[in-house]
Amino acid sequence: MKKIKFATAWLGGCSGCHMSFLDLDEKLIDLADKIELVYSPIADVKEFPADVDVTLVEGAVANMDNLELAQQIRARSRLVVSFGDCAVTGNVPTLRNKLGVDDLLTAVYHEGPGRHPTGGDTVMPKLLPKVLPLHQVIKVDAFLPGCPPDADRIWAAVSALLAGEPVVLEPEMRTFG
Amino acid sequence: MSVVTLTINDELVSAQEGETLLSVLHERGIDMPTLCHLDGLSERGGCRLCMVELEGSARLQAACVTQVQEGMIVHTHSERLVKYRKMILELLFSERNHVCAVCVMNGNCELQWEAAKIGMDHVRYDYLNPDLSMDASHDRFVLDHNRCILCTRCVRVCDEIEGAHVWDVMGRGVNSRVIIDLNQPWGTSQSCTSCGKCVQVCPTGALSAKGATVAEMEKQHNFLRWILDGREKNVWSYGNGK
Amino acid sequence: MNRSDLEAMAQRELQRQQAFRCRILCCASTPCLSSGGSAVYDAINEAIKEGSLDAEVQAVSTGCMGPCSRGPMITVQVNGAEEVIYEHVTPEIGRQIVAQHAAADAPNREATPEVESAPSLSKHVLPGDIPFFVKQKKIVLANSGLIDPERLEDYVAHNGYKALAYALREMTPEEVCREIINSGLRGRGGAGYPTGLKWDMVRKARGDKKYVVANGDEGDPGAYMDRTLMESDPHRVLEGMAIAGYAVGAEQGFIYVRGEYPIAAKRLERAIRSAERRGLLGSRVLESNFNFRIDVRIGAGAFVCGEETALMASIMGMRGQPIPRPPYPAQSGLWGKPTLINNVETFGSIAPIIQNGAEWFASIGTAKSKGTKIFALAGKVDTTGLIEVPMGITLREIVYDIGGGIPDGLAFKAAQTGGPSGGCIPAAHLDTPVDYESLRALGSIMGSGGLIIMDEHSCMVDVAKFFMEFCMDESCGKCVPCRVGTVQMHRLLERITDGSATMQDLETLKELCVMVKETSLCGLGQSAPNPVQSTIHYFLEEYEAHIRDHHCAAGVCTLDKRPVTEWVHA
Amino acid sequence: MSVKTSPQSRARPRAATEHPSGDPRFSLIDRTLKRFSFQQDALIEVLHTAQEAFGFLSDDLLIYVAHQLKLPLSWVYGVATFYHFFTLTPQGQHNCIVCMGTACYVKRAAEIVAALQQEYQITAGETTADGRLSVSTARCLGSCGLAPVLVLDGEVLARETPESALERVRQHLAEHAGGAKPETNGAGVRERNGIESNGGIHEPI
Repeated sequence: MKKIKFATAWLGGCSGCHMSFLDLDEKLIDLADKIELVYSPIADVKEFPADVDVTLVEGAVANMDNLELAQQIRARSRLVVSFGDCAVTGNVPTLRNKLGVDDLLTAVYHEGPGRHPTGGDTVMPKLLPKVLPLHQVIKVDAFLPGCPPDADRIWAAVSALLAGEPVVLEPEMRTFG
Repeated sequence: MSVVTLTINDELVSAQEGETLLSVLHERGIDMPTLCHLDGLSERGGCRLCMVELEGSARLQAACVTQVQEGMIVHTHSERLVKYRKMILELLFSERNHVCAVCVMNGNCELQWEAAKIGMDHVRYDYLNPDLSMDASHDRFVLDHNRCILCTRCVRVCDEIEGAHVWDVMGRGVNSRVIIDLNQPWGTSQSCTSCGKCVQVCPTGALSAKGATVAEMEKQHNFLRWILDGREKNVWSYGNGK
Repeated sequence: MNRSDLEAMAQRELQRQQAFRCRILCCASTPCLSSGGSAVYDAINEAIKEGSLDAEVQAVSTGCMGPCSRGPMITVQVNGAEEVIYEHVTPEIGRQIVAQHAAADAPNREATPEVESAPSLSKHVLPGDIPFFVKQKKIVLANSGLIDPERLEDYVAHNGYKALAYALREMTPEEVCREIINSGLRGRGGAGYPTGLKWDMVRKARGDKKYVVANGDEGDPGAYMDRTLMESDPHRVLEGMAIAGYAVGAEQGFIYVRGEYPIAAKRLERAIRSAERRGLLGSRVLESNFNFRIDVRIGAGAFVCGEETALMASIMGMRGQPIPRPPYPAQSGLWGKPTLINNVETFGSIAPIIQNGAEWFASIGTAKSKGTKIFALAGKVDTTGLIEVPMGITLREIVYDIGGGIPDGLAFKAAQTGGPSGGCIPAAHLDTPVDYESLRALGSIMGSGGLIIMDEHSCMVDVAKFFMEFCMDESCGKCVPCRVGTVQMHRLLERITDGSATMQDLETLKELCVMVKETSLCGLGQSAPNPVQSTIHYFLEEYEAHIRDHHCAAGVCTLDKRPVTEWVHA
Repeated sequence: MSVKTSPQSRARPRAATEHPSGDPRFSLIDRTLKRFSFQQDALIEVLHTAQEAFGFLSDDLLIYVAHQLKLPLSWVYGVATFYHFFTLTPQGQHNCIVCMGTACYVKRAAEIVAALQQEYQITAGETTADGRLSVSTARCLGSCGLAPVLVLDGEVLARETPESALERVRQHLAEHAGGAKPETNGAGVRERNGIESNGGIHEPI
């Protein structure tokens, strides 16, 4: 059987969803039989490959790099899943949304304690005016809420995806937070 | 009291005259999402989640403020109604900063649970991200406007059950806020009796008790029934209910 | 005072007026005052004084004459001659008018004014036979601009309180209701509910007390019919309310006046006091057993208070938030009692119906919309002002005949009726008759009577955004669809006008419109999507041009942003 | 102790018009209270009177009204903030209201607002830092025939352009450079030409 080309990506998030993914424990072994992991923060691939079947995206879209990667993922994946609350709702990263970007940077890097770095403008990816959930930037095919979604939720979603079925979670499995 | 017969989702149902449609739906075990309604408080009809279709009526009606009538034909879960309920929940989530992951009520919140139940798994509207404050000036309670959905259960319980009317709503539209006395810090209120009823009826993390962990944050509504039953039986009056 | 006293008062007043050889009527309505009307009035009075003409010439401050953009307006009545109407009158012109019409020494001098001899004056004459006047039919506004609104006698001299006297003596309450039902009169506040049926409902409702409320909380931007009526002919509204009180069995009335209308409130208060003094209101009205008191309540700036349940909350001193209906006010209104609420224009139509009969009224208008309607004609039209037209007149007649067409040689684009609850009607439908059903079929509503004409310099998306912003600001916040839905719809419209929208946003907007309309608690939310829906319906290509081509044909929108999906390679 | 009241001053008979608070403006409120027999549903009428007398509704005034009508504080505060007419903060010395009714809007009143905001660095609904000028917008002043309309300290300015409006405001402020407030009937509410200065003020979201 041809293996499903599977990818996971990490935008503006804390990696907690990926940690939770690893909590799949022994199911990871089953999974390894069915999928080929073509791109992931836990696999050292530099460029997002073409012709991916399923991509789980963790994290919100917070800067231009996130935005570019999100668009690349969309263009190169058949199915895109918002993986965890940051991708689904924006979650904690959006707490900065009530402040303007300039005020935020000034407060953190110029008025905050410690050294005040310079030159960040050219090195760091440009922040978006507001942190956005993934589906406001690209079309998303399924949503997997949770902060992080626990292993059971992830398994319920992933097994549906691998079986080619729509992701329909039980109410208990689709709460935010 | 006379009995009326109505049809709910193609099933004949009898009910007491004067009952609200919502209470009949609840008695029948039909799951009807609600946020502003709470048994024991006056009805408000503001959250619009319990909207139902009545045959012969062009408008949708909120079940909580609709009295049952003989021959009424009711549909509670048409495709359109479920879609509207989802949209209303999306609007509520977009309105303020409902970040469940960092909320004291995570896991016990009625808003969170209604969304999960109906399958509202993402919000298609812009999050408004308003800049809202918290008030932790009271010894025992905290008010967090970020989580408030303006259901006014706190206003009603304080007015109708506690009789203090500490709470009310200021402003209008999306700028409405629940307030204490003259929009002052809770800790400085002279009318608040610190009874905590408002905290118990709050469906979200807008009102919470200090010093409790997230797991302990489950709220108790049963006191309302207890007080109202007691009132009805005059248990607190001299010479009665000895 | 009884019926014959009333007749005597009318005769005395008529004689008094006829004693003057010349009466100069000066409009003292807000628009004319705003363009300097009070200085004109003062100048005319001064000129009369200087010429010692007090016995022959009378200056009267009246209500609105109609063509507000041409104000200050003056009408001159010379005994036995045709009226002459003057526009754009300045104090200097006012003095000339006095000189022209009155200072002539011979009382039986040729009556026609010699306009040719005073070229500077002739420029200010507005012929009385222009379509602006001819095409109108004044029933409710019959006295407006003719009588001094601050004098009860002047109203009585123009058949005032006759209808009340007749109803009290000759008709039972049931007959009054029947008469109103037969007249076909429908609510002038916008929704068009049959007035007589409402009255009959309140009449039949059980209650130890009942109330009558006149809704003068005219909130639509661009509408000032109700204000003009209250300012120009307050007694007509009071008389209508008293007849209603008699018909439904109420002894107390409230008239809720928008806070922005201090002159209207003042004139109403004064009118109530003088009517009470003469026994036309208060206890034992016209020596009958009917008691009726009216109190004025001043609004405090909330559009939602035009909604009847919110208005009642406001009268009871609360936040003006609506409550779900049923129960309707007719069953349970003010303080839980049966309450009749009608718009002031509706009350203004009552006395003529009682006086001339239901058949007469029903002979005016169309099959389902009877009588006349007052519109505040404004926007890009040559003559703006207040007009009263028979139902069924076409929009084209209003815009091109009465309004004199679009200025600067531009093309008509749309007519907006019904304010933030209405819609935009495009040129293709200019020949639609104006009545409740036709306007509704076009996706707009009759509304309270705002009629704004737009030319090609108006962007329809921007217009929709303007009204949505209004609704968003005025939403009371009680129900979620209106409170948050209006904000989200406004955001989407903002995105379309700043260039950052996608076609998906347009779909989201359409879907929201339907939901907010169907789930909102009161009329404000239920009708807030109307301007968006009607502009999408008639001007979809404008929306699409904004989104796809970043092009605003009217040149109004900035369109300087791009959707987030286009940022990466921009 | 200097704050102690002397017996003499306490014994002095109070003039009939004098209010116990020492501020005669409270008598105006009391008169309205009495007219409505202290009924709670007169709240809005009483707040109207209070604002006319004092120019704005301070916390102290709201407390006074609440106590007199035996209403909860939050109720009174809720009502006072619901209606656009009531203001809880002092207004500027001069007041400029731009009508944003549909007719004025169609004739580009928004550009006038933008020009004023740019010139005085405030948004509509605010008062300049020096307290000289409040700029606000109104729903509709009902002078649609004269659109676009603005009201500067009670004076109606008709058919203005952004440039001409700015010029009129600048000139007006310069003429009253001494800081004297133009005459008003009661603080805050001007009734000249029939347009009330606080008419339909709204604050942008």
